[in-house]
Amino acid sequence: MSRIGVFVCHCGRNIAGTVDISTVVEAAKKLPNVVYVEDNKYTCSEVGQDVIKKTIEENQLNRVVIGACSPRMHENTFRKAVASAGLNPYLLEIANIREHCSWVHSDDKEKATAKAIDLVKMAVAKVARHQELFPKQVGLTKRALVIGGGISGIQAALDIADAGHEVFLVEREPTIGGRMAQLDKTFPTLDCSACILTPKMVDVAQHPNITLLTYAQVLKVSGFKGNFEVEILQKTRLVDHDKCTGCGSCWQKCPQKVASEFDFGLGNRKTIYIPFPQAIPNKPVIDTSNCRYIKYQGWEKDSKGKKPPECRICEKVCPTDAVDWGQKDEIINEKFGAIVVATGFKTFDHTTYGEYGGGRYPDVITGLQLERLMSASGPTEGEVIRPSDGTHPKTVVFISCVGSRDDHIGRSYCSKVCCMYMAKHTIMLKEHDPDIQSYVFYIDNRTGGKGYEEFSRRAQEEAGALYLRGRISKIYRDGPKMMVCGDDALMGRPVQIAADLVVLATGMDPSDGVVELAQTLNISYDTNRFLIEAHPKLRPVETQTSGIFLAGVAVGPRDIPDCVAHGSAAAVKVVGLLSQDTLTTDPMTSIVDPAKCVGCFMCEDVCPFSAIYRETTRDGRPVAIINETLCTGCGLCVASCRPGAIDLHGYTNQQLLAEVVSLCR
Amino acid sequence: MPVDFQPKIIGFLCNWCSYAGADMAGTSRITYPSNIRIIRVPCSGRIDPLFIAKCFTEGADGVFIAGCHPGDCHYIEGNYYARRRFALMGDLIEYLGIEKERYQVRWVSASEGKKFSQIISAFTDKLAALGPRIKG
Amino acid sequence: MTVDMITNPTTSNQLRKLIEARSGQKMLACYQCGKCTAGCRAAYAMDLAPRQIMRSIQIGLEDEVLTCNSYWVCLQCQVCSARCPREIDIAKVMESLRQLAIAEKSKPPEKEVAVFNRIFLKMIKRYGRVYEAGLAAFYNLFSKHFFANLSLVPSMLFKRKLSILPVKVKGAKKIARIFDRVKEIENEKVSG
Amino acid sequence: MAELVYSYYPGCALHSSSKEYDISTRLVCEALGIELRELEGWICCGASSAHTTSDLLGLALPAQTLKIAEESDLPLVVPCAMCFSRLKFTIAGLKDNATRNDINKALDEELGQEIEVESLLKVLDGKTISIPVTKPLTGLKVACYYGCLLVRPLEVTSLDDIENPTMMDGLVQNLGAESIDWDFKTECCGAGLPIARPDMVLDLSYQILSQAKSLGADCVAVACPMCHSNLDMQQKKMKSEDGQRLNLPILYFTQLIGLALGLSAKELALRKHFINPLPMLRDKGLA
Repeated sequence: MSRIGVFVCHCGRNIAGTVDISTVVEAAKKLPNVVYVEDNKYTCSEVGQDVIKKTIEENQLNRVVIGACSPRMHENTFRKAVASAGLNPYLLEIANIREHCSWVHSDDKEKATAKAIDLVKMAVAKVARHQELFPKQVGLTKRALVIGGGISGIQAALDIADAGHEVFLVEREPTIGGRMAQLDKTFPTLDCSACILTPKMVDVAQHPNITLLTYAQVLKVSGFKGNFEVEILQKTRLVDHDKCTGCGSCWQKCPQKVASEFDFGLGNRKTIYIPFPQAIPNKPVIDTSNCRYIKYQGWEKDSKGKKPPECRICEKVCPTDAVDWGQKDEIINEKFGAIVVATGFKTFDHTTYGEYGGGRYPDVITGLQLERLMSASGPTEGEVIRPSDGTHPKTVVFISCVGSRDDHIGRSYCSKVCCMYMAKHTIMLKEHDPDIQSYVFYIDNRTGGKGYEEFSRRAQEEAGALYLRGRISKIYRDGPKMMVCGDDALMGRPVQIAADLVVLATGMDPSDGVVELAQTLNISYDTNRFLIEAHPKLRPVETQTSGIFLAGVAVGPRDIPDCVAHGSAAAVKVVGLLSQDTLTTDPMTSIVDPAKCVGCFMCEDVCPFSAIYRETTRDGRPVAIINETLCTGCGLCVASCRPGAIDLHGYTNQQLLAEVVSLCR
Repeated sequence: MPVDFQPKIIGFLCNWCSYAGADMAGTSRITYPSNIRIIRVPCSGRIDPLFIAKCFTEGADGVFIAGCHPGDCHYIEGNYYARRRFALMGDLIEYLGIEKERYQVRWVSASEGKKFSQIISAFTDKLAALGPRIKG
Repeated sequence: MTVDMITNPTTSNQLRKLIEARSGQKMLACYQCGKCTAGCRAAYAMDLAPRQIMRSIQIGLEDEVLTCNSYWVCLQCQVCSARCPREIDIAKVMESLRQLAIAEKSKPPEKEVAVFNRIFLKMIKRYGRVYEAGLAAFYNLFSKHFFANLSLVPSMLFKRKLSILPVKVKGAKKIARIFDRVKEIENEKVSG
Repeated sequence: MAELVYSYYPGCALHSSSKEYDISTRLVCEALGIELRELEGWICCGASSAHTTSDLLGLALPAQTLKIAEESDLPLVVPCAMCFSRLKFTIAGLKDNATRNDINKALDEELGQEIEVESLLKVLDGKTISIPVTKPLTGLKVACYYGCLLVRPLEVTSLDDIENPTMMDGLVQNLGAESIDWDFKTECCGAGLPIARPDMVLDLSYQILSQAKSLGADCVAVACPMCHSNLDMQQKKMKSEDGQRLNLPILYFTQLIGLALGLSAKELALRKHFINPLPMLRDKGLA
């Protein structure tokens, strides 16, 4: 016989402001099997939890219903509270009367109250059919996978490795370093980006606990928290990195130049190359789509056009015979206990903005391109010149929010770092050439952060940057000048500036391929393709999939200090997980009643996790059996089972139908 | 038909995307009609077609089902099975003499609180216009 | 100058709600970035540039909005709407303001434009098509600029670019009826 | 027999101030085997005067012409950018039930939603039909000017890129001419304000023309009678600060096609322009 206790939470005014709690309490008292009803100001508080514990003991409750916030919020909290009273923690059901009721029906208190009563009624009907469930213990692989070798991934990898766990760091590009490696200086201290980043990159390469896989990609992920099985593609470099010493003879002698991705096309690289001088690993890859010898080989097959030269100069000059034309893509299979996703961002593609030339004007560049021009190791060795004619610009206009805060191009979010990097650029330009006058068109100058507002003042007061409030509507060419048309919104007058160089403060877009990766990992992403945290405030580096963590801009725009903090936070979560010797599994798994199973094995076909296997009963019938460790509790098998032999703990057919029936009767 | 007819709607929402999307409508305080009562399931693939039939025989005026967008399923492919199953279910429902419009399957992600509220508002309006399923 | 909004939110919201109902655009979506003004070819000739129009509606500056020339010199070129980062159809707001001013029979600051429009429409109503020589002549008569802007007419006649006599379209009666029906339908809507 | 048959809606301007657009359109279409059947009883689209006075009036007037077009059972081709824009706005309006009801009420007719309206530029852009060029416009530098109404709003006209359209550029290149890369293709010339605010039209048109001129354009190609009258008829009133006149001929794109097809300047009514293009064309050996 169930003895159900119902606790209705006010959540301050969050629920009680809309739902008439006393009416709900009175209605709950009349429900079948309910022996005790109470309302609390904050059920999740220590006091609230104590009340639950005490009440269970005093009233011999054996089932608990809590009408409160979403179970996605506090289900675990309340399970612990129930368990502390000696009750099985799975004998609990939560009625979501906040997110699904008071917060969305604040316009009609009467109907909201009626709905809250229904939701409690459904939970009472369901909980009466709950059974005790018992988690199991399984072992785990004490090794972490970090995806993405930018500053966030580097920080996470180093922190996990320093804590004594093995880490694989997988990076898609030929080098780690990410976007930070492309910066010249960093705000608000103007530290040289390379000077603070490259030591960390070297640490990664030399750390005994870190295995670095560059030019590699995660292909498949299966398994679960503690025991993920991951397939990684190591793309061929055509260079044997065990033999290569990184002497550089090959890329000095390679005759084929292509536009450098690292310099955004402002300079060239060779087809056997390292992206930049401080790259880690400091060993080259061959770009197969541009290499002359590869083209030479391909030519013989389809025989189009003039036969290219055989070349093979890199091979000839290599002192260690490291060039390996026969090297193939390789698949690496590894097991990991935890995964950190730190896939970062790319800059917004501004060709969408036809009014800014749509990429047709060479002297309209992005902030990151300006970084490359200012960098001493960049394509111009630190000389700021106009890409069109190589002259030194004197009037430079910055345009903020290009690809940010613009619903028209599908990006309503603020990219958070642009205001600050524009301020940095104006200060750096002044250092490069005191004759440069910068104009900054901003919409709101957002400088929240330690020392940030002071830095922005410095741009205006010391570097003399003139800030104008207004979004630019058009840039047109007038001879060598770029005519920038804006609205000085503070004066209320249209304004035009004849600029030598225009810098677009392009915002942050998630990296290409992040959606595919998220689907591989079974984690969520938002409409902007940023990955979704388990909770935006309280669980900022976790995902809804246990064992997978997030770090850096992959989650949403943030600057370097925040990325580093985020990377460390993810590392702490990973270390916490890997420091356990066993893991507790979720007992809400499927179960087969062998007596009813007819051995059709439809369930085996539909199970995405291969958690169902065949066994022969003593009377010789083949039946399906669930591997509880592999089962994730999706319930696909249950719905596919014609004879009704399978059920899902926690979401049984009986429980769900009880909800329906209780609601309708 | 009563002047102020309030349709009874039962919703089955997958825990990972759509239930979270409905939570998002809540945290964003986007109001929508209160008629829907939500039942949480782990995955849209958990929903047995019989549940839907049961809802209608028990007197529901509408049934709403939502899961993750194709490709986004927390359980890799549960929503694909659901999609196939519910496409067939639509025909069956008509066969049972229930208007097809009383049954809706949509994809709602965890970030689509606004979309969720819009879908529910439109569905509620539609059911209100259809009137009670069991007349008289 | 007192801004009503501070003392009386009801009246300051009235103008905004009126424009929102007419244009279907959300005034509060505007975050005043000024891209509309920056790209507006007519902004220099406006009393209040497009961004200022939006702001004035937001804070309820009724008199300023209703007496300005902005929506009379608006070219309806749609650049503001095409580029607005908040996806507000600002040209539609301008159009709505002009319709409102015509419906309210307020005296427009750019009476030339208003006179031109009125004659243009009268001509369609009567003939079904526009005959430009008549339009120019009538316009000058009504706007009391007797000789202004007529300098082109002789050379246009010489190049046979203007018809001196109007051509009445078959079924011109039907057109007059469309005008009347439109007025009827709109009046029905206003009266409820 | 003509392969392609269209209903033809010239609009008021092509019957008066822009006769040469009408003349060249008819000639070029005939030469290309396109039959144009002028709609009987078409009326004025109401231009901006109608829609800025009343939403419904601005939709009902073009709807009357659409009704006639619907009965013709042929796709409708429209040379004038203003008429094209108003017809497209009306078609967009017909997709909304409440608006369609109002339009039908105003007309006392039932309008369908599937009326095909195409701009003349799209029909002649060289992709629908091929243009057998006999006299290539070699050496001619053309600034293609699209104006506002053909391209904006994109959702309504869905013709070409709104900031840097290329449809006309592709066409004149096909004719053997060179199209210049410039930044005022879709900036407004002053539209319907030449009588009421001639000062503004002069300012705006001058800016457009001077960029075309500074980039070495020999002429400007247009597809809109309003743009043409602003840029051509008003041009003699425009002077640079040092008193220089622009003297930049403004041609309809149909006239350029006509020249490339070997039609004569007289046939194409080139003399009707205020800025006489003949001396420039003779210089280049094109007329």
